[in-house]
Amino acid sequence: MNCNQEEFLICTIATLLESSQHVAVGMASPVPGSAALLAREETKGRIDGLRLSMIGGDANNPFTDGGRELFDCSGQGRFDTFFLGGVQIDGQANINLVGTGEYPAMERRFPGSFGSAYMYFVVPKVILFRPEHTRRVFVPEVDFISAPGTSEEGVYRPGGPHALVTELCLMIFDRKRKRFQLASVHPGHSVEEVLDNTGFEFDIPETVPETLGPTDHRLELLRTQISPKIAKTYPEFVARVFETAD
Amino acid sequence: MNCNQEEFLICTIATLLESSQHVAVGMASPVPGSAALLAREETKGRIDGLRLSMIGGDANNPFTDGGRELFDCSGQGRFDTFFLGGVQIDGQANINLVGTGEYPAMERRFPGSFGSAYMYFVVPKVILFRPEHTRRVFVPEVDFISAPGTSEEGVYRPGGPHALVTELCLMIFDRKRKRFQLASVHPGHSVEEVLDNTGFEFDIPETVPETLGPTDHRLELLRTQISPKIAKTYPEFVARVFETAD
Amino acid sequence: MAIFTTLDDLAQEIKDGTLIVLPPDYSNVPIAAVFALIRRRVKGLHLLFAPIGGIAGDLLIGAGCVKTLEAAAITMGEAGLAPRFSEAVQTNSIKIKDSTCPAIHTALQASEKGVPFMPLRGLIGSDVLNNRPDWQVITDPFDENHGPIVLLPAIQPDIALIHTRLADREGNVWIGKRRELVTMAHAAKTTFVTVEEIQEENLLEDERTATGTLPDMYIGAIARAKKGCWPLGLAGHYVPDGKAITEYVEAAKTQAGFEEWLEAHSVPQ
Amino acid sequence: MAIFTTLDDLAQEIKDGTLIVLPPDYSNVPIAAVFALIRRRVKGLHLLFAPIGGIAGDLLIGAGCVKTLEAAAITMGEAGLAPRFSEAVQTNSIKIKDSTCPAIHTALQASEKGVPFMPLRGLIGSDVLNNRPDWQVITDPFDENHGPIVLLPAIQPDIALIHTRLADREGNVWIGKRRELVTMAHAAKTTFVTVEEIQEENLLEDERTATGTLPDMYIGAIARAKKGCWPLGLAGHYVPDGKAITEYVEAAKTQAGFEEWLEAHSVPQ
Repeated sequence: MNCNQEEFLICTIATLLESSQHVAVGMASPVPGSAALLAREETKGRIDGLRLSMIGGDANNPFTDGGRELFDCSGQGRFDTFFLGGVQIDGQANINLVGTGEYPAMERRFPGSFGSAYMYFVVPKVILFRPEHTRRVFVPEVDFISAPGTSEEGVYRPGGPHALVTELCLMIFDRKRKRFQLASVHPGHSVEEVLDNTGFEFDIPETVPETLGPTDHRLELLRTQISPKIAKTYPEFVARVFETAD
Repeated sequence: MNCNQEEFLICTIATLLESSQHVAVGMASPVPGSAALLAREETKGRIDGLRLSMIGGDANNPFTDGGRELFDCSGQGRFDTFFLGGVQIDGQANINLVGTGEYPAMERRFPGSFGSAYMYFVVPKVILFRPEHTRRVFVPEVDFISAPGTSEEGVYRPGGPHALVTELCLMIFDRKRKRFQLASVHPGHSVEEVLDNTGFEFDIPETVPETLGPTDHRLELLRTQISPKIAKTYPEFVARVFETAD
Repeated sequence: MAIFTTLDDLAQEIKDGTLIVLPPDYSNVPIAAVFALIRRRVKGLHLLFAPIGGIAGDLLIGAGCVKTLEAAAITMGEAGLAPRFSEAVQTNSIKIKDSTCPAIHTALQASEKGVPFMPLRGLIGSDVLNNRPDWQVITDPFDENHGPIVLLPAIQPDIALIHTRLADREGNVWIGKRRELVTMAHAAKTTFVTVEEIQEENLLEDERTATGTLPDMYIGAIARAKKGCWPLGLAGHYVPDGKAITEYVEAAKTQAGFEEWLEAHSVPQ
Repeated sequence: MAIFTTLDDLAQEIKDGTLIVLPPDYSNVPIAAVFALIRRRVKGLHLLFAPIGGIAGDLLIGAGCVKTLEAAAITMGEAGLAPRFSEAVQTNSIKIKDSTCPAIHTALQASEKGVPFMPLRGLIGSDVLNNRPDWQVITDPFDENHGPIVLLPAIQPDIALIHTRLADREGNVWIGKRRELVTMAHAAKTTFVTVEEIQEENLLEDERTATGTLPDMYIGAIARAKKGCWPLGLAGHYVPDGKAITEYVEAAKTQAGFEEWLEAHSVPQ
């Protein structure tokens, strides 16, 4: 079955959630949200089935104690998986959500760090999701560290980066070596293309597999079961991405 | 008009509340609660009229954020007046709510310190209320300091003891001198009786007035307007104390 | 991820030595679950009240279930002193960690937030502080005058144990405006709940009920217990049984009287 | 002790230089009051978002009302970047205190509790921390390994400014499950509220509504403002006006376009 880029990325992320127990999804995250809903659907009925808490909208939002509850729960260790992005991301998995140029009067200012400076430290498995794979995004060194990828010994840090998903590839982060390793390249793209468009150094194993595309069953599940659920929180996203499902 | 001891004490405390803006009343405090309701009734309609927040029961209980809200409000400085008691009280206004004898395996164990170790520090005007006026209660030195009457310089302490009301007298506490001064003796009692029954030293001015008894108007207000209100929280107390009102 | 079970099976899941937090007497005290714990002869509990205890504490102490007790006070209210508690302290047969109401709220909030400690004003110069080697006094780094301030370590209970009127089939639990139950549940590793009723409709789906609902994320087990607070009351549902409480206080003045009272009341339901 | 007043009189009570806290875009943002503040030409505001801002911040910045801004982010969501905010930061015309969501929640909780600071995990090694000289790193006195931890000073806003659906004649305010509004109100010296409706029945007298009610103790002033969140939404009542927000973002790309848009929309009501 053919699928579009968003569907492919949703399924790629869903695969990364297979061992997750409780996934939290922040604001403005339709692709990670869809992936988590899909992974939950696939583990439904199992005792260790995936649990999902989404802020932003009322659907799948279990919080009743105000804006701090997501962060408090994270501090309590109730989630094992969260998603972050970045205006810039570097090879140490430092992320920048604030802007480019010299802080504070930056050349280009973006919204700000949101909860990253906390969530990146306390949620065990953080998946970085940034579709645009260019040297503008993947830089040698970020201009502003909203949240560092790694910490010195002695700093309380049960959490941190696990993987990076882009429009070209999947990378896995090695926390001990403080480096990304290319895990797979999406169909239609090459290791060379990834190298050309990445501004930081990363490890490349001898053989790099192609990222597995979604099975027909998974795509159908996504289009028929998941799209109406994600539409409760992101109607415009669903209208744009899942038009093929009509 | 004749009045019983509780009515007299309620009115004595109400007089102490005349400059209060916001009185908080804790659990199991029917006399202070009645006094605060009375003082509120007497300032009703005035812009600077007394405000009252009572925990224990739903009446006059404005709290909707759980057990910590009373203490949080106190920390924020929203109340200016609170009440405390004591199994023992000494001449430095240290109070003991825990027990007598050597801690922890005391000779006689009482419930515990409740919120005193905090409220005594942060609420500007704390009125100590302990009807039993004996050397068993008013001791040279308490066996356990649930909350100290005064603090060393440098300790954050906007609050502390203002007055002590007993079945015999009213004393005012001088925070600088760290001593009580006898302010008035209730009708039918004498300075000698107070001296005989107080285990700590305190100052006695040259002339000690008699505590003013309630006016007829105030007593009537208490029996007709206040008793039904206090009955919502303390029905047994009202049945016992205000039987004369029937 | 709440499991629906029976009262006695719920009690079986509370192991010896567990750190349990219980609510204050005016609010949702799970006495039926306390009876079930006594029936299963639980031992060595670390019992924390948030922040004041009453008959629940006295029962567990009298039945020999408690090793350590932390509370701002244990009181039977109008009925007088708590007899089994007083005797246990006087004879040094339990370890008592005397606290003060806001210190317990604060230590639970620290656990709720996942921080190792929180500061609290007051306390300095009290024997409450002097007998708590686990509390620390530091120089307030934000105070120009370098004054002292107390830091309280977080308390993370293993289990928050509460009774409420209502749960739904998803495991969401109605707590109304008794929000100390929210703090307790957030602070604890998991929360066990006894309820009067279980309804089909999801409590989170109506904003009026969602506001007073503890989501199932925090809930480990739910069991039905009709009149589960007796002899205490459940606000808006039934009032405390003052006569039974007074009789208890009278009977429990001796250990023999306590055990007689217990045998008459702690029957399986 | 709430005073009932008009929208413009309420805005008059907010003095130049006030530290105001506003709620996040998804919840009860008092845009009608923001327009009233702009009409009265308020200056030098210290604007805090709890924790993320949107059009409310962009409007006040564009109108020259803001001296200092503290937020975890300013975003127009799907509509793109906040144009007046971005330009003001890029030209250094406002002072920006970049923060992160839980740090703002925590600093407000510290004020709510009346403590000078609260600790928070994370942050260490970030440029958020490196640019906040008001935050302190200490050695965690409870950590056996002597690791570092950040202490955040309390933030006490002068005024929390919110919009809600409903208040009652006593000055109690319905907030439902938007409990960040509770933290804001508790943390601030006083709270100013605009409402869609005022009802006669006391919200505290029914437990179902009491649970989601902010008591009048915290409220300083209440004014009616129909559709007071427009062009944002009020959950359960009206949805955001996406078209108007998109038009705003387009217009406000230049200061002239912003002023034109403002003149067309910031009319007295």
